[in-house]
Amino acid sequence: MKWITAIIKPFKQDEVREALTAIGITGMTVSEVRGFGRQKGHSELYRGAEYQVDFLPKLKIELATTEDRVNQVVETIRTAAMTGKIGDGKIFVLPIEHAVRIRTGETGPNVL
Amino acid sequence: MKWITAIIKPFKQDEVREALTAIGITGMTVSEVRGFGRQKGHSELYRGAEYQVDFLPKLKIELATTEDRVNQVVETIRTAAMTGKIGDGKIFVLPIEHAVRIRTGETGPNVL
Amino acid sequence: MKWITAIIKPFKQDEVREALTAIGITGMTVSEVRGFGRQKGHSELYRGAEYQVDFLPKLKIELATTEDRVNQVVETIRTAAMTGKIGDGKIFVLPIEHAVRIRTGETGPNVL
Amino acid sequence: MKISENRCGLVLHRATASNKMAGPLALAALLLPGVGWAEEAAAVLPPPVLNTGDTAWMLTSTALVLFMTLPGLALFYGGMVRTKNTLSIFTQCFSITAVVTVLWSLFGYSLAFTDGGAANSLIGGTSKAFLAGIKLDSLNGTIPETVFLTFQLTFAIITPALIVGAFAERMKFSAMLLFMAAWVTLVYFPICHWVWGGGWMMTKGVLDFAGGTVVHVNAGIAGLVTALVLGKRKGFPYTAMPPHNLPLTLIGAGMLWVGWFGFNAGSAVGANGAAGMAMLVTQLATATAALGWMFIEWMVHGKPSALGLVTGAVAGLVAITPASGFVGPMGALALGAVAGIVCFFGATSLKRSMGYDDSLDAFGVHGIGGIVGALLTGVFASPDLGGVGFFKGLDMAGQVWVQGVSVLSTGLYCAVVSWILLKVIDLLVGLRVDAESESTGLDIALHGERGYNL
Amino acid sequence: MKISENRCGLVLHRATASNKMAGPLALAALLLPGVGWAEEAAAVLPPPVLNTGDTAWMLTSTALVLFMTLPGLALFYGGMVRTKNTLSIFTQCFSITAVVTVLWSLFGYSLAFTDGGAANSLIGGTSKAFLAGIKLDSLNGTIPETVFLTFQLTFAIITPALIVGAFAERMKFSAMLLFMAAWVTLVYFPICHWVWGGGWMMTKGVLDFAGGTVVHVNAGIAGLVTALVLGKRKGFPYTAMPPHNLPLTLIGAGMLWVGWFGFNAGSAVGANGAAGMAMLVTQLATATAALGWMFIEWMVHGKPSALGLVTGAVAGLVAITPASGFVGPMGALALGAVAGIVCFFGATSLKRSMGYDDSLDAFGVHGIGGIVGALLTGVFASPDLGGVGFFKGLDMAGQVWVQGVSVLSTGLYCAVVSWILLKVIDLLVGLRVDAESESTGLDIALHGERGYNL
Amino acid sequence: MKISENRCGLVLHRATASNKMAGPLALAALLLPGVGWAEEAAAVLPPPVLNTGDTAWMLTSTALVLFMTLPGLALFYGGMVRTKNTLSIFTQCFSITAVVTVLWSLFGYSLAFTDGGAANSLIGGTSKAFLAGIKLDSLNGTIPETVFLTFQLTFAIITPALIVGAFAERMKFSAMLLFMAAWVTLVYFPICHWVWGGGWMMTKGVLDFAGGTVVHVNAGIAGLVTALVLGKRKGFPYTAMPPHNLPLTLIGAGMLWVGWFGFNAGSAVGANGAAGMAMLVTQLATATAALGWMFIEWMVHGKPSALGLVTGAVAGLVAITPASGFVGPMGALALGAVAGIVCFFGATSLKRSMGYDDSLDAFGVHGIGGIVGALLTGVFASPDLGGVGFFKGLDMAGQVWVQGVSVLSTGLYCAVVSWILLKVIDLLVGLRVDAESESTGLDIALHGERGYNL
Ligand SMILES: Nc1ncnc2c1ncn2[C@@H]1O[C@H](COP(=O)(O)OP(=O)(O)O)[C@@H](O)[C@H]1O
Ligand SMILES: Nc1ncnc2c1ncn2[C@@H]1O[C@H](COP(=O)(O)OP(=O)(O)O)[C@@H](O)[C@H]1O
Ligand SMILES: Nc1ncnc2c1ncn2[C@@H]1O[C@H](COP(=O)(O)OP(=O)(O)O)[C@@H](O)[C@H]1O
Repeated sequence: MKWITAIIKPFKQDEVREALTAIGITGMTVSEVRGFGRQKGHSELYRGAEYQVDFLPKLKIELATTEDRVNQVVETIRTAAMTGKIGDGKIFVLPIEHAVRIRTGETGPNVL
Repeated sequence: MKWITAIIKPFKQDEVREALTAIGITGMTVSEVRGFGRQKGHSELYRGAEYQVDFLPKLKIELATTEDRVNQVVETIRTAAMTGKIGDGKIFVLPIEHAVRIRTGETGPNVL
Repeated sequence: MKWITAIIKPFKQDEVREALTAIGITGMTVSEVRGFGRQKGHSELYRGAEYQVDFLPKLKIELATTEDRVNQVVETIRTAAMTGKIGDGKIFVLPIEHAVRIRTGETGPNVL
Repeated sequence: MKISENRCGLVLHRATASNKMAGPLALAALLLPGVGWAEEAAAVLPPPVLNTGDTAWMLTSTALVLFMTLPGLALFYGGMVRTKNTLSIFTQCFSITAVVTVLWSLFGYSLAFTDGGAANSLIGGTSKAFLAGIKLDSLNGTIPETVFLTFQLTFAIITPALIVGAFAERMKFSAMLLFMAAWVTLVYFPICHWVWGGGWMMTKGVLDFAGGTVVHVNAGIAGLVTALVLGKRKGFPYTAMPPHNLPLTLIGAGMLWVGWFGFNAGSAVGANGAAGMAMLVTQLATATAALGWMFIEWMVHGKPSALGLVTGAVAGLVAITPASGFVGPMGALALGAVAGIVCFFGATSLKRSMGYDDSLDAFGVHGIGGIVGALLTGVFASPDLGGVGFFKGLDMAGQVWVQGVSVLSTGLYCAVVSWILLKVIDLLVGLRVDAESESTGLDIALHGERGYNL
Repeated sequence: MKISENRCGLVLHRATASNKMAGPLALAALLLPGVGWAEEAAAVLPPPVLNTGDTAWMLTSTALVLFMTLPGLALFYGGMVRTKNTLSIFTQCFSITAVVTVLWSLFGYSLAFTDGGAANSLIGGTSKAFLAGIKLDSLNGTIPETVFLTFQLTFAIITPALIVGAFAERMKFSAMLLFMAAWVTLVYFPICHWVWGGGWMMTKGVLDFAGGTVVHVNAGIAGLVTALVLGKRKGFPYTAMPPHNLPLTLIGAGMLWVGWFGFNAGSAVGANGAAGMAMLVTQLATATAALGWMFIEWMVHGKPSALGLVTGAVAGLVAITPASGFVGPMGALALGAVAGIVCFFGATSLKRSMGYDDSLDAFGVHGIGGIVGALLTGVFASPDLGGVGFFKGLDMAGQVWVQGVSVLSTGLYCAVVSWILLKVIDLLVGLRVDAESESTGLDIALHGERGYNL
Repeated sequence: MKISENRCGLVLHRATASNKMAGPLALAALLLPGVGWAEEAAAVLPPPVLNTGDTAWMLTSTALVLFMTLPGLALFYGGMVRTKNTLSIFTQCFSITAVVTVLWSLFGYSLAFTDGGAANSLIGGTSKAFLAGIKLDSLNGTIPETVFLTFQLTFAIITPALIVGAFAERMKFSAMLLFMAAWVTLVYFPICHWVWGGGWMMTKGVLDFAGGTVVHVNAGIAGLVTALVLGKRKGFPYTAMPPHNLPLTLIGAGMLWVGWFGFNAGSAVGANGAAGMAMLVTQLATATAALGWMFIEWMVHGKPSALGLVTGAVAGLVAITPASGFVGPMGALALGAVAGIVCFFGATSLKRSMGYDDSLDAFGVHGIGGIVGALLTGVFASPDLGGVGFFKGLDMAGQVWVQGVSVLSTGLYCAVVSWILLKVIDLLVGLRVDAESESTGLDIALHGERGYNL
């Protein structure tokens, strides 16, 4: 099983969720994060002084999926999250060694 | 060393933390996340219109532990976080390759 | 490629970011988390009653980097985040199996 | 008849003082049977003097009505938008306040409240431009003219600020400033003159005690036109855009409710029986409107929402506004209930079926509520229903007809001029922010700030 | 004696006007030595006329007291609950306002403030039900009756709203609505009549200038009963339930403080020396109560908290309420300090040792503070301590005794009727939400909304 | 000249009543040509009686000015600091209110507003310490003395509270309490006496209607000294410290704006033409100052910010404060615009170039704005510019000179005494929290609470 972590632009949340639902993904966990990367931040004003904000609001989607679906999921997220402009984000895949559903104690792919 | 990520119901935070403390776990990191899964969201009202909210508030607990304690920790979280109702969440275990304590520079199991 | 997760004291954010930029790291993702560890919490007041707060605000920095830079990055974070007082936090390194840049579809080290 | 004597006496003072019928109450002079008496009495009445009690109440009312906009309305609207646009609402409300204040002192007050000579039925004159001739001891009736004009200014401020709700989350700040400056000049000042400054509606016998037509129908229609011309927000109506901070909205609602006592009871231009009754009926209509919306939402959607409850309350406040000098307590209870229920459908079914994006229901609540209130004023002013009676020579049908005419003329004039202004400004500077700014949010895109760094 | 003359003169006007002793100040007529003079003078005094200054202040006071509830109290309480229940507090406060307003106009005002004939010592009559006969020129003393009745309405609104603090985070909205409607009818209206409307407590000589007993003891006891009948919140007292948004609570505290000037100084029913002194002593007692709580918390817990400071302030406001027409400045300083310290223990040690879950300390602050204030009024009214003196024929011991009787009777009557009402409503619709709704939070479970989408 | 007669008449009443020139308006008696008339007339005028309208307005003004601090200023400042320090601001504002209230009743009012005998040009006496002799029927002019002294108290409260902005986020709470208690006693009470209580500045002819020098220059300079003595916050100016909750700041700004009507128009000590004009010019200057800051920020930084707009508004409110009884509408427009632009540079370039850490620009806005206002009062009071004229015997140059002297003396005296007090308190308890508390935040470190648990 694999752990997919995607950093995307926040306003893409609904599109990505719908695209994932469309390919049968039924679970994911998201959180608000702040990202630093190639995309420039912006300057903000405070009492007539400007200061630079380097961190931009991003959304992190984490989802566990089976080995055979990894490519499809990554591709789906990529397509749905892409605007073509800098700052679209990245997707990382990490290995999962073990998974448990709290409610039932099931393990392995059944957890998903 | 393993990285345990548990997604649980927010109001279970104290119970889980106490159960973990009881088995000698002294460190963990938690964050507020929003979860999408089998558990239905709810509808909300806005000026007499209803809309569906799919993401539910969840709590993510992340904790590093040694190989030999993984099962005990997973089982402890599971027991403490379980209500038996849908949406109780999942636990995932990922491999850790390296760990450092910032204060001392110690590495390996000593970090915990 | 490796996934570095560092839990640090929030007010160290700028120092760590600058230290990382100085060694050529151009991307990272941070989020607000709450930490439980050796560092004592504090007591808070509510209408003349005291209660214990165990979780302390921490910052989580996540960044993907190539194998050859892991040690340098870990060391840089450690140096910049260290105050020498309890609660400075930890750094964990996890394996990444696959990485994609959403904007271009590039994979591997080019993603960074 | 004691009451009408009192009120006409009051009006007479004001007319004598300012050599002009000005302000909401003035109408009463034309309307009530006692007016003949008032005219005779004028010969023997001493010249008007400052009454400290009336002045105290009008100073207070001025503060209360400004409080409705700053921070009341800014909170009410600012809590309802998404996080990324909350400061834009506040900035709009504060800057409208500043701009209208300046224009009012330069020419607005004069255009609205002086004699326009030949054109008087349409617009006032320029004799008080730059507030010329207004001194410490200038009176309007029993209060200093400075107080009267500042009180009226607060109405000129809140009216454009109400429009903000219709175009929230997508309009350029520069275009907004230009539009508002032009709109108060070409729409608000004239209509204010028509109804309260001696213009044609006043002569015709329209009953609009505190601004149901001048303020609410006017702002509501302008809002509708702006929403139509600007188009929908990106994602509307498919993406949910729930309020980012309802407690702010609820604070704002409380402030509007309380401030409205200054709006309605202040429109009596004195601390008298009319002010007391206006306060009482305002409270009653607001209560039944809130309950009306609450119960109907409970029936339709299964739950009574906090936002629904206070939206109903605002609908009631809007609807009782024109009526607050003319109806009795039981009429107010009925009027409020009707307003709460009608606005519920106005802000929901009507909007959905027509498909425009009136972001925060400026038209749904102020437009619809204002129309309901204006028409029902013609009903519940009836002495048989506890009211003070109709304009001289009118019966209920006639009064309702006049009310309808006032709504239609206001709506039509406002719609046409607003539409032209928007089109011209679109050519000049563009009305709408670009897609990226809209998605980033106006706070960072236009004002370089974020609402929260929690 | 100049002071009593003034005040009795004032009262006399009001009594003549309404043909009834109504309102807080009326009591003064019975209480002060100068009353004999007042009665003689009545023969020669002209009939009461509207005083614009008194009217201006009472219009303002009405706005201020409504402001205490909307949004003041809603904020004070709404910030203290957990995020998931904040809208439920606002909804309760707004809906209570609406429901009580309607009931007041239908029969509440009449039951509280008209002559009940044979039953008058217990309850008023129905002669003004549906606000019958109240016209633009009806007076109550020197102010329009509409203003007097709207002012009194704001007291009838805030009293049940205060109870909300005791049962926060667990009561059904429907049960809450039913309870409040029944409670104001069967508890508030009668007790209001007892003390201010000519009932038995008024005759007995109870000193309650602005509602220490009628409002605060009453609400505090009803809160305690509700907390006991409903039971504790899930997790209480083991789970910490810290306030979700203290800035909201602190805004609310500021609004309560300022609005209370309308509450206490408005209870003078005019812009006079009594109003001025009431405002001054209110400010003084609030200051020492805030400092009293702050310093004792600092000593006991090592830190002075923001919430403690403002809770002390509210305790002071509560305690000075009954006393604000009767004590002098130095008495107020002392009274406030005592209230701040006693309420500190009331909201902490007492609650903990008894084990009830008075969520936001409605009883701890309003009940205890009200009792302290009622009793100390009997002390600091003493002319030797700078006060205006006791009820005719009473000495300090006698006055304190009468004050104690009023507290006990109010507490007992309120407790019994509240308990019966709760039991009946529990049978009808159930009082408490189910466990899942409680854990989800009332905002989503009952109102279908979330407070924040930041 | 009708106007001056009115105002002198009014002043005369007050002088006769309190046997002392007290309060802002008193100055007018010395200043206007009609004063000779007033003195003659004194012989025939009846003794002053309570005017209910004046009293109503002053009761209201008192509530409005307290509202400026609680919760207005607490919000304005509290929203601008970082999350971890927001409660410390509220706690400071509330505790300052409580402490100053107690000191005012013990000796402050007496020192400021009674006759100091031989020392009268420097300080008042102790005849009204403990508010001795102040009864229900004590008058100050046409209002109860209780109202006058509570109104003046609200000025004594807000002045130290304004200083909070300069040392936010790093001062010990205990040191803050000691400093404020000492500062109002040794700085505010004397300076208040100099200008309004019969002291040397009053005699010299300083024009300070509502406290430009007494309140704003005074607080601004004290803030500057505190910022210098305490040193910079850790990280300043390299770390960005953006406001944690701008909506709170914007609510606060709205409340300040509205409350300021009580501040300025209330300083007329009655519901009269002077109050009306003060309200009008306050509104006008605030509007142009807001626009001034907005447009210059737009030019310099490319965007108009919400915080900029309201900071400009506050700058305008500050600057019109001394002038509000002396200038005309067009003068107010000009004065406001200048203030908005000058303060823009004061809070930005000046601060940056000097390098002190005036956290929330207490000096930048109140100090600079107060100086601008004080000096320009000497200009726009000119009858040629629509004002009421200069102090008897002075021309524009002379008046500006006197204004400058008042600014300098206030600034110098305040700076020296503030500096000494800070040094002494530093020795006693230490001024600044330790580095860890500063980095944790004052809320948890000093008050044991967190602002939000969302
Ligand atoms: N090395 C990295 N590790 C973790 N997150 C990263 C890394 N580089 C970038 N990110 C995340 O991805 C986001 C987008 O990256 P950025 O370089 O701005 O644009 P792009 O993805 O188009 O190359 C960043 O805001 C940050 O949250
Ligand atoms: N594949 C997944 N990857 C990551 N998180 C998941 C995944 N599936 C579910 N979750 C998380 O677990 C939570 C509970 O899952 P859900 O399917 O609703 O109930 P249950 O755990 O009882 O099966 C979700 O709200 C989500 O946060
Ligand atoms: N086993 C663990 N797994 C995950 N996070 C941990 C673990 N132990 C500690 N942490 C995180 O590291 C932070 C610092 O740890 P702590 O034990 O307090 O101090 P130190 O790092 O100096 O030993 C904690 O607040 C928590 O967020």
